[in-house]
Order: sequence, then C-alpha cells, then structure tokens
Amino acid sequence: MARITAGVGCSHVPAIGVAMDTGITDQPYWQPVFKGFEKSREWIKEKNPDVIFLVYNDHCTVFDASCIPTFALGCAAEFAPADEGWGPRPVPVVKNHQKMASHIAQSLILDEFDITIMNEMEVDHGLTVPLSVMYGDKTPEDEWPALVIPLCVNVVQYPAPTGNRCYNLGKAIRRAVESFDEDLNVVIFGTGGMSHQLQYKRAGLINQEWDTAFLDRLTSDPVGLSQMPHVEYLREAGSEGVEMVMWHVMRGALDDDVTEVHRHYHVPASNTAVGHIILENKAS
Amino acid sequence: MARITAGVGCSHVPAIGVAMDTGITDQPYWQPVFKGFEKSREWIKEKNPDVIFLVYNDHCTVFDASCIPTFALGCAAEFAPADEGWGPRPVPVVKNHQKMASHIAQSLILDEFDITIMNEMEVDHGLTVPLSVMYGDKTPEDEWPALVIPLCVNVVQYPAPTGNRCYNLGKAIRRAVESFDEDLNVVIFGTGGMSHQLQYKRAGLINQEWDTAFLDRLTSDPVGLSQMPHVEYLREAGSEGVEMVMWHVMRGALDDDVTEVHRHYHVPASNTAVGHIILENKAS
Amino acid sequence: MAIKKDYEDIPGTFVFDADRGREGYHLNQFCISLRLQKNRDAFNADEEGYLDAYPMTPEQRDAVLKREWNRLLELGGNIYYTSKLAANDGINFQDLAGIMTGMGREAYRDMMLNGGRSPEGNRYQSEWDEKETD
Amino acid sequence: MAIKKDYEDIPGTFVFDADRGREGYHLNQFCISLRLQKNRDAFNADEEGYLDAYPMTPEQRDAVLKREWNRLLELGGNIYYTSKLAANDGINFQDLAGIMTGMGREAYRDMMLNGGRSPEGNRYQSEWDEKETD
Ligand SMILES: [Fe+3]
Ligand SMILES: [Fe+3]
Repeated sequence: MARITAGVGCSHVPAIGVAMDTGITDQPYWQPVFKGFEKSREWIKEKNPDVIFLVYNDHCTVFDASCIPTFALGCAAEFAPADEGWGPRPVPVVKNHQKMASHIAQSLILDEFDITIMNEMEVDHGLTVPLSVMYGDKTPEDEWPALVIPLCVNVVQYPAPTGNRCYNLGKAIRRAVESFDEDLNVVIFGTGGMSHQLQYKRAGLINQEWDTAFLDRLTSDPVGLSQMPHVEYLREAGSEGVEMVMWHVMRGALDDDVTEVHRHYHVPASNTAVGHIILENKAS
Repeated sequence: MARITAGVGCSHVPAIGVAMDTGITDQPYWQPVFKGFEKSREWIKEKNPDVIFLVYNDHCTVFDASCIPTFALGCAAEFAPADEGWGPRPVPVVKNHQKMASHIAQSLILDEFDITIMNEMEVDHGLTVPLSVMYGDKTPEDEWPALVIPLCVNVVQYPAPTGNRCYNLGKAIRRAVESFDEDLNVVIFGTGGMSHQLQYKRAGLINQEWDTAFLDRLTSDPVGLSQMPHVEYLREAGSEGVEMVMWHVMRGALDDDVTEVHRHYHVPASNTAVGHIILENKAS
Repeated sequence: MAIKKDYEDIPGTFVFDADRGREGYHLNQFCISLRLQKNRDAFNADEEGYLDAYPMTPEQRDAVLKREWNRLLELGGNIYYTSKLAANDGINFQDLAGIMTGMGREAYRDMMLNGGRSPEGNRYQSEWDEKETD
Repeated sequence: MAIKKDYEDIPGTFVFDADRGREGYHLNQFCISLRLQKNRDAFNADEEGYLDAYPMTPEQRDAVLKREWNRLLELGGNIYYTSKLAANDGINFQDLAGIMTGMGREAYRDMMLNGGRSPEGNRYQSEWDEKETD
C-alpha cells in the first residue's frame, strides 16, 4: 500500500529559481534564503520519497484565460518546464507515476471532487522551484530523484477553492493514495506564498505576524486554519497571498497530529516572504 | 431575483439533428420521433424562458483527450456550433448570459464545486440538438429565443461524476441562480441518453423497462434515483447510457415536488432510445 | 489496483477508463484531429504521412489503415473518437454499429426498428459464454 | 450582484474576479501569447501589427503600447499576464513593483530589504483616504 508520510510547505518564488539557475545563491541577498533549506535537503535525501504529490498553481503560463480549471491533475507521462517569458528553466523534465496519477484521478472523482484530468501539460516555476530548493541544482540532463504527480490549483481568477475544500481534498488524496496497491513512500508538497502582493500600489506587502501564525496553526489548529475566508488572505497577506490555500491540501493529507521537524522564514525574496515547513506524521 | 421554473430532460442524438438539418423529419422513420416534441414546442413557446441552463456532454469534439474537465461551465459571450467531422450544424450561434454565467461560476466554486471556467468554447450536437427539438428549425441567420448557459459534463472518460454529485450540483446551481439579482425565468435542461450503446459487439442495446423506470422515478423518487451506481447504467442502459447522470443535475435544481407535464419515449433514433420529459415546479 | 473494475464482466463492451485512455491516447488524438476539414483533406491525401505525426503503436496504426473498427476499440480507442474516422469515410454511427456487431447494416437497422438489442442475456459475460458453448 | 465583493475596500489592490476577467480578456490573452519566443519576436518586430490580432479596447491597446503598467491593471489586466509583457521588456517582478508603486526601483528594493510594506495602515481603503487628506 502507498502511504503519505510527510508534508512540505514551501514558497515557490520565481526569483529563487532564477538565483539558482544563474548561480548567485551565495550572494548576500540570497545566502539567508538558501541557508534555511540546507536542513531540508538533508531531510529529503534521508526521507527519499518515491513519489511527490505536488500542489501548486500555474501563473498564467500554461493555462491561459480560455480554460481555467479549479483543480487540474497531471496524468501525462512527463511534464516539461515551460517558457514563462524568458526561456524554460534549465532543470530536468518532471516524470510522473502515470498509473498512480490516473488511479488518484479516478478515486477523487468517485469521491466527488470535480477534477480536470490533464494528459498533456507543461509546468512553470510554481512546480519546479520547490523541487529545486529541496533537491538542489539539477541540469536538464539529470533526473529528479522522485516521480512527481502535479495538482494545479486555480488561485489567479477569483475565487480560488475555499480553504475548507482544499483541506478536504487533502483527505481525499490520502484515501486515494492509500488505496493504491504499490508499496510507495509519498511526500505531499503544498506550495506558494507566504504573504506577498505583486501588483499595483500596495505591492510589497509583507505580514510576518500573520505568516508566523499561519505556520504555527498548521500544527496546532489545522482545521480552524482551513476555515479562513478568502478576504483575510487578500487583505492580510496580499492579493497573491491567497496562494496559501494550497497548503491546506498538504495539511489535510497528513494525520491530525503531526510533528514540525523544520521551519524557515525569511524576508525578502523579490516581493515575497519566503516560508517553508516540514511536517511529519507521528506514526511514520 | 432569477428563478428556475422547470426542467427538461431530453436525448441529444446526433441523427435527430441530421434529420432536421436535411429536412427528412416527415419520413416514416422520423415522424414518430418528432411527433412527441410537438407539445414541447408549444410548451416552451408558452413558457418563454429568458435563459436556459443546459447540461450536456461533449462527444470528443471540442474537448480532446489532453484536457478532460469533470464540469466545464461556459462563460464566453457566445458558442459556435462545432465541426464534428461532417461540417458544423447549420443552426444559430448560441448566445450566453455572460454575466449570469460568471456569477454562477463564482457561486459554485465558493459552494465547493470544482468548476472549470471556459472563456472560449464551441459546442457539439449534445447542446444544439436539444435546442433544435424544442425550438424547431432555425437557420444560422436566426437567433435562439433564449440565452443559454452551457455546462459540459465529462461522461466519456470513466468515471463520470456520480449521480449524487450531479444531483447536489443541481441544488447548488439553483442557489446560484436565486442569488442573481436580475429578474429572469430560467429553465434547466438535462440531456443525453436514454439507453444506448454505440460501440463494439453489444451495440444497439435498448432497455425500455429501465428507461421507463428512470423517467418515473424522476418525479416519484429523485433522491433514490440519484444514488444509482455507474455500473448499473453501463450494464442496464448501455455504455453510453451513463449520459443519464446529467439528468440528475436538472432534477436537483427543481423543487422536491414536481409535476410531470409531458413525456415522450420512442425507439429507435439511430442506435438510441429517445426519451424526453418536462417537469414543472408546483409553485410556478 | 484497489479500485475494483466492477464493469469488466459486461459482455461486448469496453469501458473507457484511465487504463484504456492511456493505451489509446495517440490513436484517439489522431481520430479527433479529423474533426477539422483541413485535417481530413491532409489525411485523405496521404494517410501514412499524416499518421506519422501520431506516435501510436504499429498495431494501432495498422488498424487505422485497415479500418478495423473493433480492433481500434480493443487497442484503446473510444467510439466517440473512432467515429470521427468513420465520419471521414462517410460511415454514420448506425452503420458503424452494423459493422462492429458483425450483423451488417440491414440486419442491425432491422434490430433497432424492432426495439433494439434486449438486455436479456446481454448483461453478463457469463451469459455470452454460455451461448457460445451451447 | 448578490455575491458581495467583500474585498473591494482593500487599498491599492485589484482582485481579479469574473468582472475584471471579462473586461481584460483579450488584453490578458495578448500578454500570455508573449510567453513563446516566436511571439515575442513577432511582437517586437511590429507591435501595432501584432496587437491587431487581439480585439482589445483602444484604451487597453494604448496602455500596452505606452507600457502604462497600472493602467493595464485598471483596465482588467492581471499581474501574472502583464508580467509577461514586462519580461519581454527585461523588467522583472520586483522592478515592475517599483514602477507600479511609484516608489522607483531602489526605494522599493530597500523597502523589501527592510521587511516589506507593513500591513499597518494598508488594510482598508479608508486608511489610505485618511492619509491623503492629512
Ligand atoms: Fe506563486
Ligand atoms: Fe450523447
């Protein structure tokens, strides 16, 4: 039986990818950002997941405004890094566990989540940056050490799915994973955030107090946290801070009781507060 | 306030469209098919809905296998008839109530239905044939008498959404319609079916007894009917009979108590049993 | 797989699930491309050349070229896709069913006019197996 | 509309809802087309000609040609789309924010290095209105 053993929350700031791709991670600006991922890289090497279920959002790269799925599950054999306007990131193609992905799709739909199945898809920084920060530098000739099942969530066109829906989707993903017969160690990633606003006159908003409370409540009060209305994200964490709803998918897929094994928080990376957490199921 | 006043269940057999488009509806083969819609045409002229919320499925025409949404809501300004392999049907372009459509999309997502928003979309016979049978012959120069909000449901790639999910979606659509401020008379269509199998060695399966019970239970036992598992549709009503799940969306959007004001059932149209029902809310 | 395929004992029927969808992906994408006139023209002018753009298996390609309609379904095709190839050849859904059932166009049409294929004896594979050994 | 826009009193912010999405549709579709090199090349060779393919309003078109980044948002653009136009011009997200806030590149970067824009006084439009009348 496959099982989800841990969850990773992680910002996916594109500038972090650019810093890695251009080799400037030891500059004073970037050094503290990457310092906080040193322990994470050891942890994931140790944990060595077979499959990463990666919840992210596309940033109007692969999905244009003609078709906007709320939840799009990647069922293709592989996912190439997309050109986001300055050429594709020089990282490996992402390989899927295709059979498990379509098992999860079937299970989720029968479990009354109205998934869109993607049999062809490229992926943007929302998916590749978390892999880069966790696994370190990889060239297009390398392979990512884990297979990746991508779940792309709409958080650009209002409304994103509610936190409650995301949390319950996490629970349904867990049921789907646990009903897959292969013996696989699965880690789930929730990505995006933390507080940031990229647009207009309020750009640059950072709310460290709010971010810290969010990270705390992932362990102490995940259900309560998932009830937060959209307007609070928008007002308190910036218009792009609503990406944080994706972390509830990750949290919902874990046990009620988890152990926080690592946390990292730093301001700034570009316009953004970088946040990162690793949660393990107590039984694992 | 907008309100849903009635529901129409209706087969959408492509051959019915071809018969109308080629002017052979008075041939002995087709005459009984169209005879049963005479009362329906009077009814809809009388009812004169402002908006039709039309639940249908695409038949691998507009959606290919690369992207398969479970529920895709049409939010574009208009929807052109698609070329399905023999040229587009010579019928009017379908016009949307775009503002109401996007209101419904927002409402459904906040109500935890994971809709895919379509801002560009063509439509196949699944949508245009029910309009043709209800409104009669129309040329591309005419206009459909009502605006149409299309909801496209995946019933081709297994699994379709459950009957229960469809029924509850109907209830959520009703809530969305009733929270739209404009004073509009809305009729909801559920299309597809009845029993039919288009494929392989069991093609031609027709189950009149099952179809009749389905039509009966729409009035007498809609909730029980919505609990039917997929395998019963597939086994009893043919592999393409699973389209009938879309009728539950229509039924869920109506009052618990409805009056059956018209029914029509005929075998065959091409490979298919033609079924049709009109249900009115008692209060309307 | 832990999701039981409770539909596999229906005779003469393929349920187009994820496993079939994966197997038939490029075949089906080829078929749907024929919904546009410019693609139908290109395919009809040079079938082999047109098919080169779709990385299907040799068996699938062969079944396309030979118009083996049942074989296309056995190899992961879905009827809504393969019917686009049939439409290109001027074959409608009813005549395609006449071919796939092995009954032929007239006999199939007559069956439909007489109420269609009864569900009696056509619900379970075991019912078909019995018939064959009769 | 009966869905209350409870987010409209956030200052200096556009929430990209259905109304904005409708208004900005062709503008945003133009912007996303620039994610591909061949489209960037075509646009850079002939901006006016390239824009003719996108039926946006004259105001939107003008704002594109003049690179009026805030105006693009006011006219229904979304930052993830307009950032594709900025990327084409060699402007990254941070420098774009420096322009949109009116602070300029250096002052904006310094604000971020000092912990970013505080939520204090930046949660409600009324707080900004007060500041202006001070
Ligand atoms: Fe993001
Ligand atoms: Fe159909």
